[in-house]
Amino acid sequence: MGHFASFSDFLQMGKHGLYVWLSYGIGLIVIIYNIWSVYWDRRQFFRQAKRRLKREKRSV
Amino acid sequence: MLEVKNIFCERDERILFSEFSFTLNEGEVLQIEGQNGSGKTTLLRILCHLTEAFEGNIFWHGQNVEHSREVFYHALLYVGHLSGVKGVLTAKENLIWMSQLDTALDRISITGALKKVGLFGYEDVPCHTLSAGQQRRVGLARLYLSSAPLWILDEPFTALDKKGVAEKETLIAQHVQAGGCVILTTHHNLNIPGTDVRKINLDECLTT
Amino acid sequence: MSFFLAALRRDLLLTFRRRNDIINPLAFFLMVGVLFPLGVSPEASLLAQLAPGVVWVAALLASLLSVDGIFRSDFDDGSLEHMLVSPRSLLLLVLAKVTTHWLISGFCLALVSPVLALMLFLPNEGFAPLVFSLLLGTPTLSLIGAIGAALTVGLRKGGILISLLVLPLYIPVLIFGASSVQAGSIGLPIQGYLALLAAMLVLSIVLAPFAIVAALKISVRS
Amino acid sequence: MKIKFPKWFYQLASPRWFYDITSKLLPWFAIAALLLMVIGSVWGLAFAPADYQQGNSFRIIYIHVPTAILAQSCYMLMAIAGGIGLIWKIKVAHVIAKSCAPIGASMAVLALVTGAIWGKPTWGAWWVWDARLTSMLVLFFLYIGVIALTSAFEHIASGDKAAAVLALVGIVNIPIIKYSVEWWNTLHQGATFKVTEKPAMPSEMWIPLLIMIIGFYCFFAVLLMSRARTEVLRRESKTDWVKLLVERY
Repeated sequence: MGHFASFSDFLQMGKHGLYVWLSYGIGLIVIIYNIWSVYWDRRQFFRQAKRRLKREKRSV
Repeated sequence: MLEVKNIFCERDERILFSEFSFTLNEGEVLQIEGQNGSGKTTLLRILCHLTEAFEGNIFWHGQNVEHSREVFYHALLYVGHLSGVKGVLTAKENLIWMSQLDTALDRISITGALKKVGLFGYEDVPCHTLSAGQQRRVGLARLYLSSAPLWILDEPFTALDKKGVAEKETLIAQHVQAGGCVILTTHHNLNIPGTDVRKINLDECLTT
Repeated sequence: MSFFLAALRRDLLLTFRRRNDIINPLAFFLMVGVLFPLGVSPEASLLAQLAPGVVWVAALLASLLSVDGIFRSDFDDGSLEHMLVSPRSLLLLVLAKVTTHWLISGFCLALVSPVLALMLFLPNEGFAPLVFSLLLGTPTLSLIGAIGAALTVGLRKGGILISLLVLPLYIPVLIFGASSVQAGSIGLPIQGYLALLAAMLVLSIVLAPFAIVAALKISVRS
Repeated sequence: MKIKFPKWFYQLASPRWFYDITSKLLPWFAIAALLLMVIGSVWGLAFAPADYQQGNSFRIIYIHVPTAILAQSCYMLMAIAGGIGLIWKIKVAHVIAKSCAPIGASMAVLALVTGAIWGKPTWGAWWVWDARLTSMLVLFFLYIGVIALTSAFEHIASGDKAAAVLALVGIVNIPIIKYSVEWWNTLHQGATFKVTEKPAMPSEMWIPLLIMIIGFYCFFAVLLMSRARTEVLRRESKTDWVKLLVERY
């Protein structure tokens, strides 16, 4: 396991496990949030555009 | 003098003008008609370059206004919806400032102009004590002072009585006879002695 | 130049006709300053330590509070449209407006600041640096604030937004201004700080008017 | 006074062209981002040696530094794109500038939070008025201002231009803010730990860092392109090609 002797050592990170894993966890959350918001934004647009297109067709 | 070419303007998801063009020559009066919301004020603001939300070109004496704004603004008198009259200043102070801003305004005849719009005796009263109609007239006093050839007036007759309207009409007639031109919006039936008023109806414009 | 003076004369006339415009920032300045002894502690030694920062923060907020009004009334009554369709230079007009704002906020605040400094037990050596740093720093605040005012003048809820835009940009002025007073009050030389404040002033005089004019055009033409 | 640009520059100005080219670029950047970030973080977490002073808490550097760098260059890009949009009236430039702001703000938040977490074991406190952290905080405020201003305008084009002016004002100010904060910090703090200025990092430490930085840049490119693509669609929603896309969706 590279620098660490065992997996539990890896999780503990000396006595800094909390800080390191907290950082990476929050990093992961921010990354996922960014990806999700892009996806959501795009879906939102297509839904609204579709609805508008239908409305336009009906009115024509 | 003024040439408007292929104006396209869209607002609130609605196309107001598309391929809209006209030419205005010396001595002409152009009345813009249309229902509320048909874009009369927007058109006037486009002509003055007071909005950028349009495509197309405007030429003044063959020069694109976009590239020679200063020349154009020297030749322009614009009376908008809002009068630009400051309540805490007196009528005279207001007009003095306007003449400093607009080089085509004659500063010497300010008192005379105030007399002509019926504000004699009110020169040195702060404008917030005047009625809405009187404040409007302070702004319109500029018509008596301006030597600018192109006048663009947005609803100049609101809050004026019959006599006042007739006076403004004579003033416009004089201006046009001297080789100027006027673009205005109004619901009023214009009666300008010696001049045919050209009309553009924006409602019809849209359907064509 | 004569146009600049004419514009300046008009703006000064407008503010002198509405005296509240002059008194309000000053009153606000003093009140914010008074909140600190009440909120922190009336102890002289502690207040003396806080005084440079407190006076500077209060001055900054007072300047920010009045900056929203630079273009507001001219926008509301249509004067700004007239200014835009005028062949006159907008740069000069904007400079006149900023100068007026500085005269009623920064300049007056600098004159009043010794009163607040006295109440906060600022050491005697700190008074001159305080006044000088305010005189040199507040014009920069007015110039930067005017950018924010010009950007938000067309918006209905400009008030809070303007502080959001402008406050981060105020930070360098605050740092150097307050530090100069701190240094002065313990007898250190202050020329360096004042030179930095002056440099920021020069930079903002050169650049800010262009940004203000561009912002005004965007706001009016939207 | 207008400068002539090569053809690609004006092509870039066409929203449709932008949409098409980014759809080809996106997968490559996405794959690169995923690979680099996975390799970089595994290397950084498990294989890089611990710091002789800070121990394992030093591994936070592999997120903290890339996000901090990204937050700054994102602001630069936003201001430059805004400036291009203002001067040459290029729609796509404004779209890019607008899409930069939320990404940059989230990167600044991440840099701040990881900085604070790193601060706890290093300085013994969650927050220290360290020069870098403080100027990152100010950068975050600048982003907030730009986002708030853009959304305050009803008319999209005016919001774009206003935000561009603000971003340009900000870019002039950033070096001044940075300098003044650093200087203020030395005046008040005395000697603090300079976390990122260390005597020559060994290569096993900085290679994963480099990989992470490049990975984050690729990730940023992916986010930026996808955000900008949706924004392009939204703004071009009346054109035929977008209508066709919507119908097929």
